[in-house]
Amino acid sequence: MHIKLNGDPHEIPAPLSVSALLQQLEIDARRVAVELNLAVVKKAAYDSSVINEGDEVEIVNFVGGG
Amino acid sequence: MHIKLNGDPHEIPAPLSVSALLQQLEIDARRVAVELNLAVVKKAAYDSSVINEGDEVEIVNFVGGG
Amino acid sequence: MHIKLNGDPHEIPAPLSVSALLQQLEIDARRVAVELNLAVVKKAAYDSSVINEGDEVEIVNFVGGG
Amino acid sequence: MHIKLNGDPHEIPAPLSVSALLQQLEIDARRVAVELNLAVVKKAAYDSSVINEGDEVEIVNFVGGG
Amino acid sequence: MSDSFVIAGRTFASRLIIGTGKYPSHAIMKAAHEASGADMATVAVRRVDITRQTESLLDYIDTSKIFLLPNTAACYTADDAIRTARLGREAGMSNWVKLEVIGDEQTLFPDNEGLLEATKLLVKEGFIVLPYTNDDPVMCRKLADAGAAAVMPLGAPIGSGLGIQNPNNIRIIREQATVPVIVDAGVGTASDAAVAMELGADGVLMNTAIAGAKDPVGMAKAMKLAVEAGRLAYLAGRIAKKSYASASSPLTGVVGS
Amino acid sequence: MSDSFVIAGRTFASRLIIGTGKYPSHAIMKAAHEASGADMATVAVRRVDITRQTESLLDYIDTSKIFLLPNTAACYTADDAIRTARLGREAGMSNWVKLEVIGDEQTLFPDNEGLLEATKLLVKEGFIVLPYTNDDPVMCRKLADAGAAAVMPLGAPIGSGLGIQNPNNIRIIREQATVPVIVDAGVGTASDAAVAMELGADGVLMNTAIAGAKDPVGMAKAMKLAVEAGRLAYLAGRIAKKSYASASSPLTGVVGS
Amino acid sequence: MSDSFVIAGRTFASRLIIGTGKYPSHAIMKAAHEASGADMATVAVRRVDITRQTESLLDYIDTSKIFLLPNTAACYTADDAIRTARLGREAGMSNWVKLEVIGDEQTLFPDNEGLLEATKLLVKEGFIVLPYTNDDPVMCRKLADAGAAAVMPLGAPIGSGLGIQNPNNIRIIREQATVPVIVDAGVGTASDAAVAMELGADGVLMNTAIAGAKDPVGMAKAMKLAVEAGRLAYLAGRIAKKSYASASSPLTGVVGS
Amino acid sequence: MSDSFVIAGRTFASRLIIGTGKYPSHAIMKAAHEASGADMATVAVRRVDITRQTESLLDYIDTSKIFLLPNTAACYTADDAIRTARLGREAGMSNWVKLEVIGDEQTLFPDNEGLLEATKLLVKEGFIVLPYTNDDPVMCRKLADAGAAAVMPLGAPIGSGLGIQNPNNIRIIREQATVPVIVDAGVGTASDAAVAMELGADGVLMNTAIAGAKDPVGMAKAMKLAVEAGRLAYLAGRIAKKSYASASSPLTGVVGS
Repeated sequence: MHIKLNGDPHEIPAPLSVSALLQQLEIDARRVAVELNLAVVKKAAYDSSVINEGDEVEIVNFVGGG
Repeated sequence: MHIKLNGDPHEIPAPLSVSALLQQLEIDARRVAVELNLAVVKKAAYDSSVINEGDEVEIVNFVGGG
Repeated sequence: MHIKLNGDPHEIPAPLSVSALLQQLEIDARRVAVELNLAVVKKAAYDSSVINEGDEVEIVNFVGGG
Repeated sequence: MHIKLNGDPHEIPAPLSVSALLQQLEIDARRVAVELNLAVVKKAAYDSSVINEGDEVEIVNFVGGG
Repeated sequence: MSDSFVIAGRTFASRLIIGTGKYPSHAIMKAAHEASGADMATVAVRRVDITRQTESLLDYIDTSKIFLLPNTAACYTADDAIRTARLGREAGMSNWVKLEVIGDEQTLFPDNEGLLEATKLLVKEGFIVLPYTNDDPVMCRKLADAGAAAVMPLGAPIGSGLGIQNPNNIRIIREQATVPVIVDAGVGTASDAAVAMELGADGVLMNTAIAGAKDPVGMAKAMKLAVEAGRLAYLAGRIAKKSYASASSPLTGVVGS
Repeated sequence: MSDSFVIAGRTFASRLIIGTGKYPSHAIMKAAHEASGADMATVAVRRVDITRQTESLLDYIDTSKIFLLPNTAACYTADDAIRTARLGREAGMSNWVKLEVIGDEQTLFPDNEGLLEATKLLVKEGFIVLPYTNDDPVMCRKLADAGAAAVMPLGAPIGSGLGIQNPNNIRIIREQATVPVIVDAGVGTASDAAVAMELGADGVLMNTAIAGAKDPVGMAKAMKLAVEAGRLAYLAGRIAKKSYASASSPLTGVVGS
Repeated sequence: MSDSFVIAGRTFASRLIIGTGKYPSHAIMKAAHEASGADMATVAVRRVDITRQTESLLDYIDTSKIFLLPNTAACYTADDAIRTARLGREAGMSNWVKLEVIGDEQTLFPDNEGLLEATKLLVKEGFIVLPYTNDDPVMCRKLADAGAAAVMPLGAPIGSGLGIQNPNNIRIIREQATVPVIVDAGVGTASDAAVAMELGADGVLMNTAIAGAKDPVGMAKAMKLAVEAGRLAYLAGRIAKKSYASASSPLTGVVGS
Repeated sequence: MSDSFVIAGRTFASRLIIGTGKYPSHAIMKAAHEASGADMATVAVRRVDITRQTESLLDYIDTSKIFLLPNTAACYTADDAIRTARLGREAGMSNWVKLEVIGDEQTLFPDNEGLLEATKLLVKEGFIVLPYTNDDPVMCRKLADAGAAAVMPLGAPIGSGLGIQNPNNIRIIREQATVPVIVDAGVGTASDAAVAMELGADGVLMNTAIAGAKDPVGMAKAMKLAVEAGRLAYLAGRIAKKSYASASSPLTGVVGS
């Protein structure tokens, strides 16, 4: 199943929740923010938000800046 | 007949053209611009443009500026 | 007996030591410096240094400065 | 015969006048100034001023400067 | 090398643009204008005084030599500026305008929002728009994109005489701009005008620096020369700055050395 | 108003004094000199190269128009400067000298002790002495008291092109001086020369700023105009600086108001 | 006298706001942060690198002491800035944002049009918006009117280290502003930060000046002291500038006089 | 890193040297001294007023903490300065002197000729001489060669508050000097003191900037911090200046890019 992750094509076996994706990617959910199809996903909704074919996902965190 | 001339109340006996008003005021038509009810009056239309009761007239010219 | 004290004429009854002059003027010897006829008088020499007719005496101290 | 010319050793066959030296060096006398043993030689004295063994001669002119 | 100054296809002989306000007298203004060598002058558009005949400013400007540039000074909204621009065009029989939309009474700095809006509309109406703005390369680019025939960043507040407060910005505006850059406002004395030109400005517009000088005619002449000097220096390519000295006379061949 | 520039009784047409060093070629120097309008130029005194005939600098200077001012550049003692001055007088058939006694190789700043000593002696010998010094009002006064015909404070290190580093000092030197004040060294571009003149300087002396420019002839012309502009501005009386704006167009009579 | 620094009801102990970018290492950043005494730091919002685990910036910031201010750096449209601000809020669990809408790659100057638009929208969404803008009093007023919690005019281009290019503008912005004024960008060394505060700025934000110094920790300490020094000097009321000297020691009572 | 400030073998805790003149009151002076953290203070030597007992300045200076540096202010000849220095030594029981030989009443600039002469003689007499001079690297070198324990170039006229007028000269003096360099006079506010230290000065001496401030105690504290900040910045190594921006946040990884 094709999705777009941080601007690049990404494969996932089947629809899965944001939580599952983060787990798969070994990303600590507490330190990132997730956008699904241009809408921010609240942390509380990580389990219930499902990523489907063709979805666009952005996962960001804080980096050094001025 | 009441009109508003350059922001102040002004009396004219009867409706009259822009040309006539300028003549009355002894203003050289070549060196001014006239606005009748917010619309610029072209010099060519001074004779045909008639000022009526309640009209707002602005007569401007060039002064020193930077 | 005339002397010059800090640029002004000054009267003293008779020749006297620097110590005596300071005492007379109620000036704390520890906080001033004294010049007798253009030569600095060391504190140790206040008793032995005698001021005579026509001598020029300067008594200075520290004041605010930059 | 050894002389010092502009700081460097220089050979001349025999005592000669400043005029002769300049001529020998093909230098236009009008555009230079000459110093013989630290004293400026006036142009009028070029013929009469003789350079002898061990003399120090400086010949200068104008160059670009600020 | 020909070094012509062209705005909207019109060539000007002088890179100095002058004002017509605040002179001790019309006669002194006329003399100062002549001394300045300028061939473009700004004028304001104001209501005629109908209570008494006053002598006309235009009696003292040789419009065969000096091109009039009506301004929209003292307009605080795009609408007032547009309205004034239209009247100026009718009065002046020319479609050029020095567009001012003022945003603050104390600094007379522009309201760039209103300025950009008015620029777009007046360009549509066929005006040649020269907007007075601040020294912001981004806003200057937007004004040029909106069709401004030139951009006129300020060097310092109008009439302040402080000189070019931010040379780096003027330099960058010139490097980036696709239209002529005219430094407008802030010049106090001749060297300020020269600095503006050395930064690459295509022209300088000033009023108070000349009109308010003790001797306006003398200062007008000074500004003429300063603008030319600054332009020539810009084209000639100045020496680099060094932190230490560099001898101008030879170090060798000194007597007795 | 006549505004003549007089040093030691000699009147000069131009307040710009130029150098003759570091030009790309003698031909370019000659053209730059003409463009500058200057009628006084500095020259250095150096040993003739006896190994080969070199074309003479003087072939490229019209001494009927340009007065030569020999300098004592690269002299680090009063004695060397005096000796060089005497040779310069003999070579130039003139008793004027730009007196330099250098105190430091890195800055080429003057050794004022040696300078004052040399000034006194050369004045006694009948020289017209123009000493190059730093921007110190006290030293300038001492040099004038010693008989200097003018004082030449530096604006910045020779050849640095940094411009007038301490305008306040130059202004004060001019206010206090009893002889002409010529800003010597430090000018980098036209506006620097204008600034010097606006501070009240009677003249400006420069070499590298012109000779080292990409286009020396263009820069020479720029400097000519800048010096004139600065002088005129000084005489015309500039406007005062304000921290805020002051409108140049009327605030009343705006349409719709 | 208490002199607290409050933005949107939140009190900060330090008027120095620091960045987290461009440090030689996270460890040096942490040490510099401690030396700076700052209790607010900007951070950027960027995509996680999913190809490899990198250590988190947050491991090196004690968020119990330092309040995080997410920025929208590198956003060139209001939309991108808004989107980034929303993600930053979610990641940071805070509704503060240093709002940047960049208008030019070379200067990184703001696009004030987009900035104002984004400010209005984010304020509606409940954000505490601190917009990075240029030194324009008019734009600063509009941003405050739009609900910005503070305005952050630039002193010079980001990372340029040029110092406050237009002190007069910063002073006027402070005089007119109804919200805190934070000078953001342009500081190169300690005295620049002191100057900003002496002009009345309520705070200074800097990143490169500290992170790019040879010794970031030493410079952080210097900046801490400079900001405090500048603030104290502003409150203490400096002496007026004089063109001449004014003796600090008595003129009378000198011996031998 | 230890960064001690040593003059003639004596170590001072603070690089700020303060004055004792022109304070609103002795009590305010005492409080300002404490706030400044300085451990050296200048005092003037003047005739005792024999007509009435005045409270002594020394009652307000804790000489166990603050080292007294008698000056020779208002002396216009080497002789007067020498005579005053000898009296100061006797009154203060110390052989240190801030040597002033003034050359001009309007600027209070030094008479370097007399200053050098007095320095040589007082050094022979065993004085620790700290001469107040102008910002001339050559004169500073001569004073050091004559045995001065430090050189004290002025930043601007005494009491003028103009700040460092010629930073390039101060920088060069520091680069060349073999003794401590103390910028004396001209500081107006905290950033001026920081600038002096950033140029490499070993210390700063000021009187009017603190004594004449609206709140001398607050300004004393500001100066303490500014001198420390400037010193730290000098040691930390500032970033280079750039003409354009340099992003402090990453340019990649922006969402939606």
